[in-house]
Amino acid sequence: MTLETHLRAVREGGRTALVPYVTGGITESWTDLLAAYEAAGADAIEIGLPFSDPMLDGVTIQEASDRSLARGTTVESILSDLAGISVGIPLIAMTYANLALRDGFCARLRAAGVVALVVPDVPLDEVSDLERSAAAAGVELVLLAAPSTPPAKLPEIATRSRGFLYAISRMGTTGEAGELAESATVLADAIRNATDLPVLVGFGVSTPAHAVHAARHADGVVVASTLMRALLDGATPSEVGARVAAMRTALDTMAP
Amino acid sequence: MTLETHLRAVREGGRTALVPYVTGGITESWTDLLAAYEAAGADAIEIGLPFSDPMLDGVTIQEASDRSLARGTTVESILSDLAGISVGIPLIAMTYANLALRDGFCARLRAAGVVALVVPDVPLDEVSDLERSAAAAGVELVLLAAPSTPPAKLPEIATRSRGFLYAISRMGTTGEAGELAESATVLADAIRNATDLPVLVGFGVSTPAHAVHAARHADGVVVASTLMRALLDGATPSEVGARVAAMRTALDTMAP
Amino acid sequence: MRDAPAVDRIRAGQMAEPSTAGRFGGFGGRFVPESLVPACQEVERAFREAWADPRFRGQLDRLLAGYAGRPTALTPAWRLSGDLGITLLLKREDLAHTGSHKINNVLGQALLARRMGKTRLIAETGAGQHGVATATAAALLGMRATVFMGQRDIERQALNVFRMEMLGAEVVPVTSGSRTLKDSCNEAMRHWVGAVEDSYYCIGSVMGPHPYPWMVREFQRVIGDEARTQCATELPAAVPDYVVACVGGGSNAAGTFAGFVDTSARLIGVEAAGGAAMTDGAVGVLHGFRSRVLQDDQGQIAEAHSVAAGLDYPGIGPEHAHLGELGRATYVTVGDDEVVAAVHRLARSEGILCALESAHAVAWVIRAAESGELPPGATVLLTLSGRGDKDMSALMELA
Amino acid sequence: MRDAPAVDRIRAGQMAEPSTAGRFGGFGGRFVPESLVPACQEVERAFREAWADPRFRGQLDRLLAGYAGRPTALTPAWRLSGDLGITLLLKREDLAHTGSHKINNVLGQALLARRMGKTRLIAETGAGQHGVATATAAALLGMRATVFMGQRDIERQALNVFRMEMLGAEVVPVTSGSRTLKDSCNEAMRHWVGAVEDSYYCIGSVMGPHPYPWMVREFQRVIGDEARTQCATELPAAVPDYVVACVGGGSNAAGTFAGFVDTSARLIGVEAAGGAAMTDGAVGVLHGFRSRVLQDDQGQIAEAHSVAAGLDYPGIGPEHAHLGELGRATYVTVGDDEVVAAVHRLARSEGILCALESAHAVAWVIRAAESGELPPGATVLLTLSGRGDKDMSALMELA
Ligand SMILES: Cc1ncc(COP(=O)(O)O)c(C=O)c1O
Ligand SMILES: Cc1ncc(COP(=O)(O)O)c(C=O)c1O
Repeated sequence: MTLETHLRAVREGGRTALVPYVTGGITESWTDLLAAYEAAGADAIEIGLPFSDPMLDGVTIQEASDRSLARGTTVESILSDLAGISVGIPLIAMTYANLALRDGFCARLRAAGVVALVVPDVPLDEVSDLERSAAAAGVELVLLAAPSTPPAKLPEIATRSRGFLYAISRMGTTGEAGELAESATVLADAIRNATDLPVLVGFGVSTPAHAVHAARHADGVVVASTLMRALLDGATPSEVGARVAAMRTALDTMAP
Repeated sequence: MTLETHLRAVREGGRTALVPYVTGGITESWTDLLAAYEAAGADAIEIGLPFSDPMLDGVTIQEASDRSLARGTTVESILSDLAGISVGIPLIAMTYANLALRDGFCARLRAAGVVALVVPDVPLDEVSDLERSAAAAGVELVLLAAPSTPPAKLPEIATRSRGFLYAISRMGTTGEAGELAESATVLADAIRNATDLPVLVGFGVSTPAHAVHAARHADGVVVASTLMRALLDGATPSEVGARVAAMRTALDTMAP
Repeated sequence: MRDAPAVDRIRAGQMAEPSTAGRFGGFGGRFVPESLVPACQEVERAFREAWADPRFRGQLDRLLAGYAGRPTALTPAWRLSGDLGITLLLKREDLAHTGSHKINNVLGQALLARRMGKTRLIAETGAGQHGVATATAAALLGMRATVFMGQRDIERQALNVFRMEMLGAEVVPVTSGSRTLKDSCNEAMRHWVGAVEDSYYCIGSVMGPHPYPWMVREFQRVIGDEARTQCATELPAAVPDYVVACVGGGSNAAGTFAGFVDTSARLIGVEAAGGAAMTDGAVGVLHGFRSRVLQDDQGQIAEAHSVAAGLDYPGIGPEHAHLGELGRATYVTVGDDEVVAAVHRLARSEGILCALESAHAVAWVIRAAESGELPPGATVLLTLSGRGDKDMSALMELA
Repeated sequence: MRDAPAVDRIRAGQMAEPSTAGRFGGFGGRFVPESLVPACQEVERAFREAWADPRFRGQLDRLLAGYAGRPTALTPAWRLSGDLGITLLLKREDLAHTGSHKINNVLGQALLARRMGKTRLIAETGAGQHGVATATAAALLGMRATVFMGQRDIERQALNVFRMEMLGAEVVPVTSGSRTLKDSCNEAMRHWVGAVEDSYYCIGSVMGPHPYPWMVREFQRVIGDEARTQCATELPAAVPDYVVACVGGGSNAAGTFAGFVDTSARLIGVEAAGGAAMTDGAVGVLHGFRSRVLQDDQGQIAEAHSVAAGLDYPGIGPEHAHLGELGRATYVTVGDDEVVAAVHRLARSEGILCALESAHAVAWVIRAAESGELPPGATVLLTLSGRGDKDMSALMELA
């Protein structure tokens, strides 16, 4: 089953997709988070493969990446950590072009059981090479759209995106936010107008209320910085998992 | 009796004129040096009126000037110090143009009993104004010649110099020296060739031997830095006077 | 150095416009988040229009001449030439306002930004020269300026920080990553994402996403165009045998090369041994473009290390990667010691205190002339990209 | 400011050659020890010959253009002009090689020294700008250089000391007197007495014994001549209403005024309030010339005090004393606070960090425009004598 099929099924089941994030290798026992997320009701998990120069990340994910790299994390080490565990929900890799465009990268992801890939610094116009190698390896390449993306361009992004379409909630980097940006819902609506591919909103989805708000306009949410912040501040995997569970609950009980 | 008549008389008496120097106001009791110099057999005394920017002075006279100025010495204070004493030999003032060209300067000198004036930064070409006011006040304006002065210019310098002609021994500033410069005797000879005005050699006449050497070519010597060095280093007026006396003895007993 | 390429065959069309995708051969492109794609397109559109508009060109030319002091002199380095047995001509970007070639580019971009209706310039800076130039242009045109600068660079270049602040710019310390230039680029880009509405990102070298590498080269080609004309007067053969420039991102080199790419001159780019993206880098993507980049075997970007802060950049402009691949330009490296020696030698022989960056080009010429790699009698045009005032305290510490 | 003098009557013949005795009216002359008279005469003779020799003029012009970066730009200060309701044009000596107008004079004198067969330059320096320029020219022409600098200035201007040393000059600390510029002049003069054979004393302003004030003005008139031509293009009336320059010894002002003395332009020299020889000085003799000099009532030379080290000089060039007496030029003063404020204002409005010395001229224009002393719409040419890099650490301390 592809990620896309999976997310369509989630949507058809009347459920909002919840995709929590973890920076691969951030702690020795980082894979415990995968289990915690799954247990908390996540529908898929995004795993960040840390890059030295994460251009679209705010301070939290930067710090998470730096901490992981300082531990000696490599793409290899993350993928081999995954080999040792089994997760019942799809795994999505997130990383930057300089890592993603290396020879054999997509094939290695697939071999480790990762089914999809998000590369924020490869926009539609630059996507051909990566699209080819992802397709060849059987990895679904998720494209992104931003509030600044002209509506006229959304159909093409949607057509070429695999898995889902990642709606960047705001003109800014990843990072916790006080409110979900107005731009998030505007963009999600526009995307829904252009495609029936599942749409997930990410960037600044920090609280159950944000998630609920986003879910009114999208098929799901990606939650990252708020979880990594908790982890960096010393929360245990189960405490972080509890946050995901809280979101799950909120989403499942939201007013229709 | 003018300074010139006096020095001609010294020469005619077969004697070498010895003119020691003191920076006016260098110590509270600086006028004691005048008595000491007279007692040591000086034929005249040069009194420096300290100037803040003594362009032709080396470190010793600079230090002497600075010390004197720091004590609050002024031209006035020096001249009034002189009013309180009586010296039996001619007094010659030495200072710089910025002081010498002030209104009434020469008249004030004369009133204090100073008969002659040396201003090292007023060369022949600039001398007219000062010449006029010195003449008007009855002060003899002593001109200088240097090793670089073209011989053809010496007659005019000699003609317009009053008192004596000051032969600058070397291309350099005032200051003690190891040897009397070769240029001193060359210049003195050239001046004697051009005039019968008394010729005194100054700058770097530091020892009795220097004085004796200079006296073979000139009518006298001006001795300054070596005496001020001794004074600055703590010598008493009578110790400084003893140095002058030693020069006197050497000059008087010199081989003809 | 390799043999001269078959110049005639490959030089036609060199250093023209990149492809519509912003590629120079396989390099360049626009690897930015989808959020920034429209902003980059807006810049591209505006630049194309402006560059074709004689009024804009006239405005820029007037500022370059009446404000920045162009044309800069071409100075024959007589004494050093004599010592080395060559003819060395120095293109004097050190005489340009603010002290380096950076002002050429910044005036162009600032005018463009104003034309686009932007009221604020964003810039990254390493040594501070591009930051000072940006702050200068902002002051001149009555715009605001925000300059991102690594915390480590802020400490090393306190004077340039103060210059920027005096010019009215806000200097934002960057505390992420290695806290140097590459991190400032990331941070400027991150900031731009949230400020595209009123802010223009003024990039300081032939790097970044399309159209920057092309646009910055066009704004810097005034160096090469002037030098070409000046060489025609100064040299019997009109064109020098060699054209040499230092390469950080590569803007002074690109601007210089652009004036000579269609001639027989050999083009030499000189990188810092500790930041030699051409020699030691691998193909990769950084800061929005594909080029050669210093990186470890995992693809993590490496820090560059050079005595010249302005060359402390792990990448190189995409057009250089292309020129190098074609063999049209050759890229060489010199070490810190040679560079410091070259600053001193140029100072003593010509009375010119050049920037440590520029001294890389000088050091290579000295070495190549002394080793015979530069044949006796060779004529060499060298772009002296900046003056050394900013480096005096660093040189004092080394002395 | 006084009313405009009857310009036509007095301007004819202004700023021509001084009398054979080197007098400008009652000022100037050659008040040096007899020992130095022949050396000064030798300089005068050599200068007269060289200045009449098209080959020498050609050599100098080539260095000024090809090395020092002349002509320097004339920059309309648009934003400040708008704020002040005037038209302000800046003559950009800050863009000249080494960062100030000092290089114009030094190249002239160094060429002259070489022509005279001298192998060594002696110079005094205060802030270090003239010392750096002298060290530069010496390096360029393969001569030795010895620069006298007050111990206190050496401490205040460590960077410029290092620049001179990098250029191969020997910097001699002067520990006499106030250990600042005036004492360095004394010491250089003393040293010259013993070194006239092989050494040339390269004086840094329109001061010293004849022929220096005249010669230095002639070497600096390139500023005024260029500005005159540039104003003819830039201003509808061809000639500005006011011509303004700062005055230390007065060389940049003299060079500027020389280009406009025969016009209707009012000439304004701006002195530091703490070093205002024209306003606060009395006639006297210092460093070989008769002029107005700061001195106490005993005739002892006073120390000048200014935030701008280059204006810390108790005298003023004799020709300025003369122009002031004639009423052809007017001399005004500004205080340190206004000056520092002017540096900041020019930086923020035009993107130009000028030297504290030059900021004196800017400060006066601001004050005079704001007070109405400069009528609305007035056209003003201002010589920006140097760039502010050297002053950054002083400004940082003040900030
Ligand atoms: C004087 C100078 N030269 C060269 C450079 C390197 O830049 P580029 O390679 O873009 O010319 C810099 C960068 O700061 C610089 O300041
Ligand atoms: C930048 C600058 N302007 C002006 C001056 C004052 O000199 P002048 O009055 O001779 O122009 C100096 C002297 O050091 C200077 O450095």
